[in-house]
Amino acid sequence: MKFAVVVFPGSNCDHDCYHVLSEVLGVDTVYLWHKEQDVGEIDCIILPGGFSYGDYLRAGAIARFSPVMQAVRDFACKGGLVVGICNGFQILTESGLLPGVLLPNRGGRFICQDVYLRVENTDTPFTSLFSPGEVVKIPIAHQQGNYYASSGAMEKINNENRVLFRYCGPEGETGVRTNPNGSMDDVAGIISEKRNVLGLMPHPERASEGMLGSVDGKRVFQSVAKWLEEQKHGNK
Amino acid sequence: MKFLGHVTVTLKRGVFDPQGVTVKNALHNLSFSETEAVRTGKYFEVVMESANPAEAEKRLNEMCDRLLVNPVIECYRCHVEPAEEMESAT
Amino acid sequence: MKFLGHVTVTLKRGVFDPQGVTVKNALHNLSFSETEAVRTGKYFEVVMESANPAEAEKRLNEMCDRLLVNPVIECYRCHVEPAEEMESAT
Amino acid sequence: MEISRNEKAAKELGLSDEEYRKILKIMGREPTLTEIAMFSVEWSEHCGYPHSRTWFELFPREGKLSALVGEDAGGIIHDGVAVVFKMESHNHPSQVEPLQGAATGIGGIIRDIFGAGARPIALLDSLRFGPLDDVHSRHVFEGVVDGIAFYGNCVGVPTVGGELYFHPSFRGNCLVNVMCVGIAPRDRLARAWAKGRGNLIIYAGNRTGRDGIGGCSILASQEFGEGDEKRPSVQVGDPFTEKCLIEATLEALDSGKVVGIKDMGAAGLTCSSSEMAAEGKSGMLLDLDRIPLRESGMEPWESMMSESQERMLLCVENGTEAEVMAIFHKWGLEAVVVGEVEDGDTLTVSYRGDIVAQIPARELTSPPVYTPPRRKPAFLEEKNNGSWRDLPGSFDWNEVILRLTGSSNLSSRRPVYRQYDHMVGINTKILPGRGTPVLRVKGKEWGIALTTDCNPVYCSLDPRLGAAHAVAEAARNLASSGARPAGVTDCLNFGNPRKDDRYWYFVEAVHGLSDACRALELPVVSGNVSFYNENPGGSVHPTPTVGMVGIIDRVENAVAAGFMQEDCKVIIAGDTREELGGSEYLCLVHDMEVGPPPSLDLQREKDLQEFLLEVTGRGLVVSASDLAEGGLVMGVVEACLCPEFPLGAELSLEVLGSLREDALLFGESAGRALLSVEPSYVQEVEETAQRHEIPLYMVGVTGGDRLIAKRNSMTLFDLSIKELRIIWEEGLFQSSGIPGGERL
Ligand SMILES: Nc1ncnc2c1ncn2[C@@H]1O[C@H](COP(=O)(O)OP(=O)(O)O)[C@@H](O)[C@H]1O
Ligand SMILES: [Mg+2]
Repeated sequence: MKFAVVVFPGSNCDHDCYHVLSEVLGVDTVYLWHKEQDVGEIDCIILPGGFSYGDYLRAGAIARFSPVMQAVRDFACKGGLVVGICNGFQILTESGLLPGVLLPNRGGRFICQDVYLRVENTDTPFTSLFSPGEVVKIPIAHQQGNYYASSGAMEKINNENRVLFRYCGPEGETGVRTNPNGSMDDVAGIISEKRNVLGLMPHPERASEGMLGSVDGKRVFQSVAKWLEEQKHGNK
Repeated sequence: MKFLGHVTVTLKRGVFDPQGVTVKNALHNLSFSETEAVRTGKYFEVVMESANPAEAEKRLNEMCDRLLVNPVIECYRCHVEPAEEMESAT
Repeated sequence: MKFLGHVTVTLKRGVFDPQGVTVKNALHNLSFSETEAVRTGKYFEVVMESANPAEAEKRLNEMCDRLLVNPVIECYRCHVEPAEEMESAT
Repeated sequence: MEISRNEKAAKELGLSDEEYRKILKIMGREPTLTEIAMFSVEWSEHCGYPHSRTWFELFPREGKLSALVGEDAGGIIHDGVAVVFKMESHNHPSQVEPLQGAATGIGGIIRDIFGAGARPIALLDSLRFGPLDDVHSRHVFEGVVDGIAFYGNCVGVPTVGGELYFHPSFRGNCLVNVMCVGIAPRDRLARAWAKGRGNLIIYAGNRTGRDGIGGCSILASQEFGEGDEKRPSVQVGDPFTEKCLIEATLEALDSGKVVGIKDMGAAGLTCSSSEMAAEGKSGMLLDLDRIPLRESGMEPWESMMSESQERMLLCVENGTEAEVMAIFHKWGLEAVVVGEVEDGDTLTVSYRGDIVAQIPARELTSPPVYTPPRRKPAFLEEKNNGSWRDLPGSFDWNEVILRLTGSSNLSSRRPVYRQYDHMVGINTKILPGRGTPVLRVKGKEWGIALTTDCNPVYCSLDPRLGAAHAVAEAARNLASSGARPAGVTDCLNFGNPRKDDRYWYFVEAVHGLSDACRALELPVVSGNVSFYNENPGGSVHPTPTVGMVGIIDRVENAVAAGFMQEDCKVIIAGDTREELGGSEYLCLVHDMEVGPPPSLDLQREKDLQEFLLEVTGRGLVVSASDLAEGGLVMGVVEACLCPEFPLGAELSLEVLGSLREDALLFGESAGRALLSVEPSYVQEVEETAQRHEIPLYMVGVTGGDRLIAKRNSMTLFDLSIKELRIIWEEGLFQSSGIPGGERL
């Protein structure tokens, strides 16, 4: 089992994801430079947070043209697992691998804080170690996390049960008061139609070590590892 | 009367525009190699109530000077037009 | 020939514009109470080499479609003009 | 004609007649315009510290841990790791253009750290503005916070702490002091020198434009008569390039091919080239035709003075330049060879085949030293005569406490720090708002605690004592978290040094800093001076900001400030004296800024620190924090309002002695800490205190949803935690006009 963390110029959570995967989970992990055209033998690709190309035009707008993104697209087409975190989520929507777009936060400002998330669907490679409806605590840190999709697209996403995480309060309640950024339908993370591409604004890698306050995020990576393990055995 | 003001804000000449440089480089990578330079700016549309066009234009200029534009590094141009069918979007 | 392209990018109607709301509130605080709505957008100037105006315009549109504009939420208008004396400010 | 024009140019660039004569003597000839420009920037207060340098000799440079006092940034060494840190000001640029001014301040201090070979792991921002009811001060405040968020968040260095303080003396002249901390294996540190004849000089990063070229209208207008628009001297930050520059620089240093490196900060190319040459005892040849320029037609003096951001100058072994440049290219950055190291000690600058400057590097980097007259302001005696004792000592404390809790200086700083990414890097163990920020170091058991401190009101009343307080409070902050204070950086913000009272303040403050650091065995490893902080009403309050780094042996034992646990004993360590001078209470409630500031016994501070280190290290306390602005009451209020778990407390304060009520509640006596301790550990804590000769006062118990204080069974105040919390969280929102709706 092998994970790859993509490095775009301006990525700044690449080291953090790498650390959690290789040191905390202890899985084989490599960096994937944005110029690579071939992802090689990889089982899961992480697009980390940060400010690729400074987010200078729109978050993720320039990174999506990196050579590696064509490879990521091919990988995803073949069913490979892709996780876009924060800026990675923005890149995935810009590249069309996930629907919608991430607008500036409702308040217009950057927000860094812990948020509560309700796990909406555990029948995916990314959430199998959560229980349905469970409330978890994972931090966000973004200026553009206000998810928006056309009403048709949002309806489809909801109908297909593709929202994995919603912002909520400590008891799982949702609404304006518990939505930090104005995100449509309290969306914090969604998956693709084929259920192998996850985009989420919260940073699971920041909630993967007890020393830093929460280990809820670690289960996202652990779910992926478990799923990959099962795939391998299933294929035997 | 209702007016629609358009404001285009650009960086003064000589002020460094990192976004412009980054966008230019991205265009080159996408093989728009004919691009020699890109400068970025901001744009505002302001729906406002005013007695007449002259008044609207005067107020719009004041808005620019006081808030929309940072005179230390930016300059702007603006104009107003009657806005009949603008829906108040916000 | 050298051309100067102007691109104005605005949010599609119906897309929430938090910055516009913030600016509107700030204008109200500064007693520009006549302001009914503000919409924010982006502006680009592109200096480019092209054979003729039609070609320049075509290429500029391509730049918008491929990079400068996100069609999910944004729309744009653009035009080109001959640019004699633009200095290449990279 | 030529002669007078050069002299005139020198004058306009801020060189005195005397300095010009000195330059003539050094050069043995008429200097060229480029040379004049170079002397003017290198001998400016900014770069050469002519009014302050000599006083730095007072600072202790040694401490308990081995100290590095380097060229741009110093540090301490612990367990084979160099912790490099420095603080710098960007006051004037931030006042003129708050967002970009603050942003480029962040960029500059980060470059100092990675230029030393260390990976930046944390930022702190110590900010001071005019009162928020002043529209312009508010604009500056919001712009500065935006700028720090814009730059710091993008480069991926967490902003984990800082200070924020409003006072009328900063109206029209804000203070923006930023500190950066980095770590590196000790043998990976880089030197800021150029050495080895034939080695090459590489320029990397952003292009050179006319940014920051101020004050040279005479050169500009006479050379070009361009006329139309005044050239903008505002620098614009480019955090994306900086981020790439961090990675490329650290990778280049890892290659082992880099001899020396320095960032181009204030005074740009002039400063980096001359100081690298002087430090390496070498000569250097710079070819300006090879410098990547952003604008056409730049004159040599412009290239030499430009303060364009995100640029580095490297010296690499001849023959390895392609390899080193390839690293920068890989990160999308320009990198070109612009010169080479020569024998001798001359910095030679060529342009279009001509030599436009040829200066002995050592002379250029040894500006004159000035110690102008100084005078203690006469009014100070009267201000410090304790006139607050005439005030009535007792009020409706509920109302007073709510006012203080919601005030712009004492309310929650969350509206600010939550705009900063304070978690990136996944090292932040104690987050802002929970106590002194603490970072882990991956792969180590130990961690790093960080703080900045200064009380400008104390310093204006008594600069020597005020500066010492800044050191003591910072050390107390660190020790409360469980960290042993290990090293100091400073940023000395004062008015015009040529005015005798301002200069007196400065010299007194340096003495206060040095004395306190020496007493606490702390080395001053780096620092920065910002003079000429004046506004139309006079000088800003003297503000010698102290940045301090501490080492915590077991980072998992780090202690936060919030009570967090019910039924714990609330204990105050250290004596509460009848001291109200200089307090936030007097300023806010009585609009009185009078002294004397609290007394300070540095031996006592040391004892308290040892006590705190022992009880935190042995895991005997649930929470610990020092008592400072707002005194006992604000210390307790903050401990009650921990964001994760707000909790009440019931206090009986008669044990603290028979002081005036106001002094009891809001006095800011030094040498105190607030602890909460599980009942079963109280005895051990007491024994420990006895050994360190620290008096302990059991003042109450945690629990419930109210904060209640009594004295001899008479209720002093009784407040609901919920109400306190709302007022505390909303304070800055309300006074700053930061849009709501995202408050949560
Ligand atoms: N300008 C700022 N930027 C970031 N964090 C800040 C800033 N000002 C204050 N803080 C944080 O807010 C909290 C409370 O600040 P303060 O009361 O000044 O701290 P202290 O009690 O350590 O002196 C601390 O965690 C501090 O680091
Ligand atoms: Mg403090």
